[in-house]
Amino acid sequence: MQFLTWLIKRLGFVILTLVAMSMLIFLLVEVMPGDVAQTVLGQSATPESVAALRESMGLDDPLPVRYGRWAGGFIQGDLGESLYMRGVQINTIFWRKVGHSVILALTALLFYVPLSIFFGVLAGVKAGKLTDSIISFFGLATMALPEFVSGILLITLFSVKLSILPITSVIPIGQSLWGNLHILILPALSITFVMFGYVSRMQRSSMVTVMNSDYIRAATLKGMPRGYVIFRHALRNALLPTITIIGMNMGWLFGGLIVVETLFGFPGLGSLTLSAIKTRDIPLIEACVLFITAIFVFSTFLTDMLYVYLNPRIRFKGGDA
Amino acid sequence: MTNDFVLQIKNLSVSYRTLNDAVSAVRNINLNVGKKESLGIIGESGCGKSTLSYALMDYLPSNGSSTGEVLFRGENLLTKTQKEMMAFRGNRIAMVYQNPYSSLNPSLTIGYQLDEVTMFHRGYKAKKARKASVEALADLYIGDPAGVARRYPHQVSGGMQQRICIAMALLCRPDLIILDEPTTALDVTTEVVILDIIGELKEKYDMSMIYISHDIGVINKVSDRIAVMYRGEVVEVGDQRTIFKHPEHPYTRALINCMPRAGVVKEEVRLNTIPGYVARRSAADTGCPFVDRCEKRNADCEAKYGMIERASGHFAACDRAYAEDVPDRKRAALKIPKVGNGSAKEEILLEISDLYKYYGNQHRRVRALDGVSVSLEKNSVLGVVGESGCGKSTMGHTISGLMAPTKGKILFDGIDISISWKQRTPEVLRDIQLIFQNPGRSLNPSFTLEKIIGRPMKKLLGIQSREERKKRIVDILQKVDLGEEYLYRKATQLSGGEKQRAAVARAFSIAPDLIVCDEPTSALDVSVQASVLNLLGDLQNESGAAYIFISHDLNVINYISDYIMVMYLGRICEYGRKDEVVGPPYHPYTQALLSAVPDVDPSLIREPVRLEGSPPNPTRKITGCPFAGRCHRKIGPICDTTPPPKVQASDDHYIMCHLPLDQLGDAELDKPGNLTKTESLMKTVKA
Amino acid sequence: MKKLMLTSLVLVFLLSAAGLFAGGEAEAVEDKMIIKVAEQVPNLITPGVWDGQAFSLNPSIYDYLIEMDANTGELIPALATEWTTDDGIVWTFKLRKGVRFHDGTDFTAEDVKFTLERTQDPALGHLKAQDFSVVEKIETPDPYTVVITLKEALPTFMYAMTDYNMAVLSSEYDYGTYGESAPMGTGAFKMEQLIPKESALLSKNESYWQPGLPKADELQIYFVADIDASVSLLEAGEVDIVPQISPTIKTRLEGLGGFKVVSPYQESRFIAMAQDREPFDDNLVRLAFKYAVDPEILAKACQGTLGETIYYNETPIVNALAQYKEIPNRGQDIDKARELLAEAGYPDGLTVDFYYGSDHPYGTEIAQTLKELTAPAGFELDLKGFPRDIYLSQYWMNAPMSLTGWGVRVDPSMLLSLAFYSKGPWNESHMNDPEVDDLIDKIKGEVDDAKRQSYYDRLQEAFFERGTTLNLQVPYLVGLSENVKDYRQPVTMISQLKYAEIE
Amino acid sequence: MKDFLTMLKRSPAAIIGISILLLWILIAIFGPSISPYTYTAMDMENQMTAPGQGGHLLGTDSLGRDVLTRIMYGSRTILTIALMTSLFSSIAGIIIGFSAGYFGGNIDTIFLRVMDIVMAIPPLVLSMVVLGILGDSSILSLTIIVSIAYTPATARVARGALLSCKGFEYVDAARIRGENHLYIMFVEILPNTIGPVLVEITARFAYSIMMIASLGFLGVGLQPPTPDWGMMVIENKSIIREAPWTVLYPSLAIASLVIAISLFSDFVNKVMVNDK
Repeated sequence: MQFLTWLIKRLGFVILTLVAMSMLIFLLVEVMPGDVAQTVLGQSATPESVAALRESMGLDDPLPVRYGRWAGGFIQGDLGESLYMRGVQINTIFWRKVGHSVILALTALLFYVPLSIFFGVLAGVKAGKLTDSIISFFGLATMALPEFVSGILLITLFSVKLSILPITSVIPIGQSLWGNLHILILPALSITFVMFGYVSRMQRSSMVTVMNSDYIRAATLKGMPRGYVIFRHALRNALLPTITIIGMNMGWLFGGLIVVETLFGFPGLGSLTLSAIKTRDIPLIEACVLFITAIFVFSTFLTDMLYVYLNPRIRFKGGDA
Repeated sequence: MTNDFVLQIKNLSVSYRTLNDAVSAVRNINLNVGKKESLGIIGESGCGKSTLSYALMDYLPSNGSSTGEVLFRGENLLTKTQKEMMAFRGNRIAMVYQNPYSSLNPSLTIGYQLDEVTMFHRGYKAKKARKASVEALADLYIGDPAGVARRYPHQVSGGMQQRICIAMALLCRPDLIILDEPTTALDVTTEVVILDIIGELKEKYDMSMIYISHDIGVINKVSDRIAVMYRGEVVEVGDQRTIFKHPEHPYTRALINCMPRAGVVKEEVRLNTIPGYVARRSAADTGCPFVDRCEKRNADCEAKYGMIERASGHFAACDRAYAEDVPDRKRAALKIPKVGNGSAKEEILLEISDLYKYYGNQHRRVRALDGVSVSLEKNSVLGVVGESGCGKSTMGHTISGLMAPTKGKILFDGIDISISWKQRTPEVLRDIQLIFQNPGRSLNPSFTLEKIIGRPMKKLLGIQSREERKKRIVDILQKVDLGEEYLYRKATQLSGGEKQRAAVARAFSIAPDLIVCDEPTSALDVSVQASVLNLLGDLQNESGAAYIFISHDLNVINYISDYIMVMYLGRICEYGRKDEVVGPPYHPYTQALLSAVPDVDPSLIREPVRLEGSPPNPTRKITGCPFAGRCHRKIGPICDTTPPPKVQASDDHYIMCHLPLDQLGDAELDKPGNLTKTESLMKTVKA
Repeated sequence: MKKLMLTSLVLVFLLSAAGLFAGGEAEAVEDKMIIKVAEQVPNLITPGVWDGQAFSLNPSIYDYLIEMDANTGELIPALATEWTTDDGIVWTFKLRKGVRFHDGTDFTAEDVKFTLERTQDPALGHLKAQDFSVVEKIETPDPYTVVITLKEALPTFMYAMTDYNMAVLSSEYDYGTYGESAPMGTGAFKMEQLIPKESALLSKNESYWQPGLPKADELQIYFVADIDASVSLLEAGEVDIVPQISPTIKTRLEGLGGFKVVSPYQESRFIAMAQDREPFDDNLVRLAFKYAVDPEILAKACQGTLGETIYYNETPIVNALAQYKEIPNRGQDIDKARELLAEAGYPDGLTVDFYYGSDHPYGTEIAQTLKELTAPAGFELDLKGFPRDIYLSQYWMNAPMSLTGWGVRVDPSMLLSLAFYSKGPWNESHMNDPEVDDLIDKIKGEVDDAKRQSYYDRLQEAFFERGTTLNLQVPYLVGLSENVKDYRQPVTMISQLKYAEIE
Repeated sequence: MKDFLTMLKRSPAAIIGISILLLWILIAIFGPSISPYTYTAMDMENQMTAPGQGGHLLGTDSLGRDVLTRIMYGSRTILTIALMTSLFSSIAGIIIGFSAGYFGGNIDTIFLRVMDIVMAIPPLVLSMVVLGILGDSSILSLTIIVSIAYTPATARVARGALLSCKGFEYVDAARIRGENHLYIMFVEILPNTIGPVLVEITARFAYSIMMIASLGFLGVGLQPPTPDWGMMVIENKSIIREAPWTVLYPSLAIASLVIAISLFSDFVNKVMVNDK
């Protein structure tokens, strides 16, 4: 019951955040200098035609009205019409790219989560030893490389020198991403590079904290084998902060996707966002940014739930004897 | 005899490599533990007692190394591999730690953590292991053991957690159990129960035991023999009474004498102090570890230093405890007149009436203070004693202005100060000072003592000249035995005792009328505690300030106070002059507290009153007596439903109890209604 | 933990394997002639509204009234079979019969009328609005005849029909039905599938009016924002045609073998100096700037050679056109430039804001090189680079100095009246020269070729003396795989992929 | 300070980090003045020359500009912007985070919610959108926007640092001495949060460099001819096969600087936070 109340409260907050965020994004984009109608009509626009377009786009309405119209459309699943590709409903292009990006992000997660947890735990268990130093430095180095630098390195190695993976992540016409999963590898690896350092360092430090804790000492002095102590006693507690980090960084991951997708020409949300920004396609920018933030909000929410599920201290809060 | 030893420690030394040098944590220790014997190890913090216990388990951090032998039934544990040690740890040698909460894995159920022990060491299958675990919990008088096994550690109370840890240690019926300060984190009334259980189970399972503590009183209750450790060395070993009555080593004697204990009060005895503090010891440092602080040292004492059997079974590294060539330092008692006794009443300085303080919101309201009325005379010390959560600190904080009370009035010199610091006048802020429990936290680590002590002077006394302030600071520093050279030291560069002296200096630097001392010595070692208590006594006597002295330690309260107030769950149980409170008639709770306090002198050990369970949830609204739920003298439903009346025992001594005065004496203990040990344990099983 | 590690390794392996199989799958397709193109246009195809129509997509879907022969530069009939005028005012176009739109409807004069009238729709912002504002009325005496009456004589009016913005639309055209998601015309290819910002699949129009065309069965167009990505697709054999490559890539492709690079035409980069504001209101300053420029360096910065791949002159007329008059370059002369500046009252030099589209090909190179080149003479260019669309919508036409890309107008008079006539709508340099205005008027109305050419000659001299523009001609380069045959793209910039085939 | 040096001696990683960082600072200060070229100077005789030839130590790019000189000038830009953003965001973060954490209650709740919302937009996306729409990326606008984008994160760190000190009794001692809030926050508490705050500043420094490089890469960062490392990478990406040095060296510069700062930050963390 208590959990349900918590869940409802939390969900309410998620919705509230999304509403506030949509306002923020709307304001951010709408308040920017430059006239949308002018941008659409471009160089040849006469004042009359600009005014006509403003009128037909409803740009002269007061801000709240415009926000209401925009947000109302969103709720009904109508993302609006692209400014740049006139007449194109954003819905018709948006979800395909989102799907691609989600697949890419999940692939990257599949790469870096096990890798960084494994090496983070290893470094944490071997804290202070050579293994630890090597893993830690490697983590630091990969974390320090911006995605585009590691991406270029990967391209040079796998595509130029070895020629085993494509430079560009283009989906051949008439095929879907599922038939071309190999184009995911390099982009996912470049994300893995950055995230690996971040997550493995987190995992290491939480593992070190846990391994130095009283209950690990107690478990060892109960005569439990080391491997057992690490897996049964330490890992679960040491994973908790890492899970939070991974969840909290989902938004960040999608931010990183912009760079990676641009570098590899991957047809996803990230490259869509950049092209929307470059073409000042305001409805599309709004849709992209709102979606990226929504991913963040929901992944935070899911992380919280997972955290609660894994952490009996929170799960049974208030259930004291 | 030798073959009977469960454990023989031979020349055991442990050292740690640090960045700069090697630190010798334990050195050259020789100890034996016989079958069914209980060895107590006493020492101040940093003396190496915990390191010793881990060295016995061959469990040292990676920068530690040990030499010597640890023979467990003839097998040298130090030559075993970690894998081989698994068969000993938790199986034949088990350990219980100071902090039960952090020693239990928060994300595994209690049952799981118990079961795995027998599953590994005995090869039990899950069902059988659980059965054994439930039995072990029942052994510890834990009610609904099967239910407890399904819970997580955070769902049970601290006392319960420690019982679970003990049950875990006993699962495989070890030959030796090592208890490392197992009750230090617990309240005294809980401690009593745990100590009882430990004693009982040791007999039941024929175990040998090593009990480590900084508290001689506790050690006395559970040990046959006592080893005194100082800076990594065992300086004296002997049976309990010999160590107390006839210590040979000056350190042992000094340590015993610096503990406040029953019958030791400021009017009569000045506590012994040991100058200086326990310094870290480098591996290169040899000779007598105590020589720097020893009052009894002479020119050739170091040459004769060495562990020698001074009497049968009594070993000591030095025999100069009572050496007469260096006379005992004079420890003249303060000339403090006993208050009350017929002498003229002082003016009232502080008057608290019907004080309430609630925390939290409507859903979860904690009643920290639940109607407290008390007054304090000028130039007197009111000791406030009670277990954790009784509201004593909250009271101190409302008086000092950290928070405003929810309801009620505090009159200070006729001014209403039932408001928080935000609204108080600078004069009131100046006249009431607060000394905190932990000086490491109450002195800003970034500042020098000049700034720490000088700031209140500037702010509250309005002394703008830095030179002027400096002069005064040096004066006050000298009063607290800190030299001028401390002026520019930062708080982080001081030892615990020095920090608390600096905090005392800060409080006194602006000549307040009232000082609230909130557990000022409980974070300190006994030898340092003594000097701070002496200092507080001296300064109070000298300045004429009044104290509200808050502590959980009845011995300390008894030593320093003029009046004592006993609190339970936000209410007063008993109030009166010190000698009246510690003697009959008592409130049943006072009686329980008094009986539970471990005493330094083994001959004074009393049969404790055993209370049921732990203090109830403070969020519950209490209609009757707050203590009714645990009271060994409970009369009946009246205790639960009606607030107890104020029974006036003398002019300034009253007890809040439904029982008539004549039934609140000592003798009543043995009357029917008081439980026997086992009965009381059985009654504590409330889950 | 090892398990996790293993799982992830297996995953990597599986993904790679999946990729290999996917690679094989593509080859299994039956024997169709497929031309694959990768270009940077995101997808935009609305005719008349954006430059991107010049890329492969629009010319393949739509037809024009008149086409240009890519080899000879002659006008050839397309949807119009003939066009006549007597005085340059009334124009009669005869239309091709039997042509059908992709939806099966017949192509008629109504469609032409619709297409032309659409240029004047204010809500659309048609790029040709100015050019066609000269149209007085459009009549359709029969379904295959269009009679256009102009407000004034315009002997070269037929050239306007070759512009890429003038793709002939069905009169039923509107955004909702035939807009960007389902474009439809009479062109050689039909749209099969369009994924905006990703790719387009076009198939052969079996009932195309031109017998034997198109040669390919299928046209695949990838919209790849990054030119390097496109080139890598070309190198990997994934595509056959990549337009708008840089000279460096040209060198690389030629070195690699298996590829060829063609340059169907040149584009202009106009460096405009606003005549109505300081400092370029003074012709001395304009001359000083002209003397400060070393065209050879400029050409090198664009990775070409002056006179071979890059051309430079001081008039807006490109050297490929017959109307061009050869005037030798004045050559760099820093001292002279300083002198002129001093004479104009700037002995210590001066600072000018220079606006340009930073993501436009050659934009950054030219801007940075100009800054370097003219600094010794005392010019300090404050570079203001913006993404191209921002530059065009916010700064262009309102800058003291700017750099803009211009496509080639087959008829220079169109360009002149647009960009150098004092009342011209795109007069970016705010040129206001009575003689030039007069010459432009004369050129537009003159029917006699020789006379017209003499006006052109005089006009170019005037530009050399006091013009407001520098014209750098840069090559438009297309990278092709070796087996592409007959890639055609005349100076109208319209690619004619219907002729192309894969060997 | 002495402890600091002692600790430093024992930490080879930190020595490497600090040396590289110092080297870059020296390069930023003196590099441009010892270089025979300016960052826009074009050597048309030497377009895309390999490192070491034609008097160009690290070669030239397609416009014949000296790569080394551009990297040296670039270090100036990137260090300045990164330093300013890390300082500005830290200062703003401290002010906001301290106020929220100190006053607690509703102020804190509102603060947390607002920060949650702002943080939900990844800093890169936020900066990109604003810079992209503004279309004008000067050093100033870049600094302001990146600072704003990072402020929620630093505010959270500052708030956490304050909360870890707020419970200390020296704060109570100051209160019942009648000190005002500003004194308590900035005189009593601030010096004790210097550890985590410094760690945050240094970490932010590294992040800023990556962010600025990434923005440059995406084409919404600084505009040419400003020698920005990220922009150098993207500018020359198309000639990576002909002139790999034009991409490689700026990439290495970014990587080495970020790694150096990260090593330094780790060290600060070790000295100032973990040891306490």
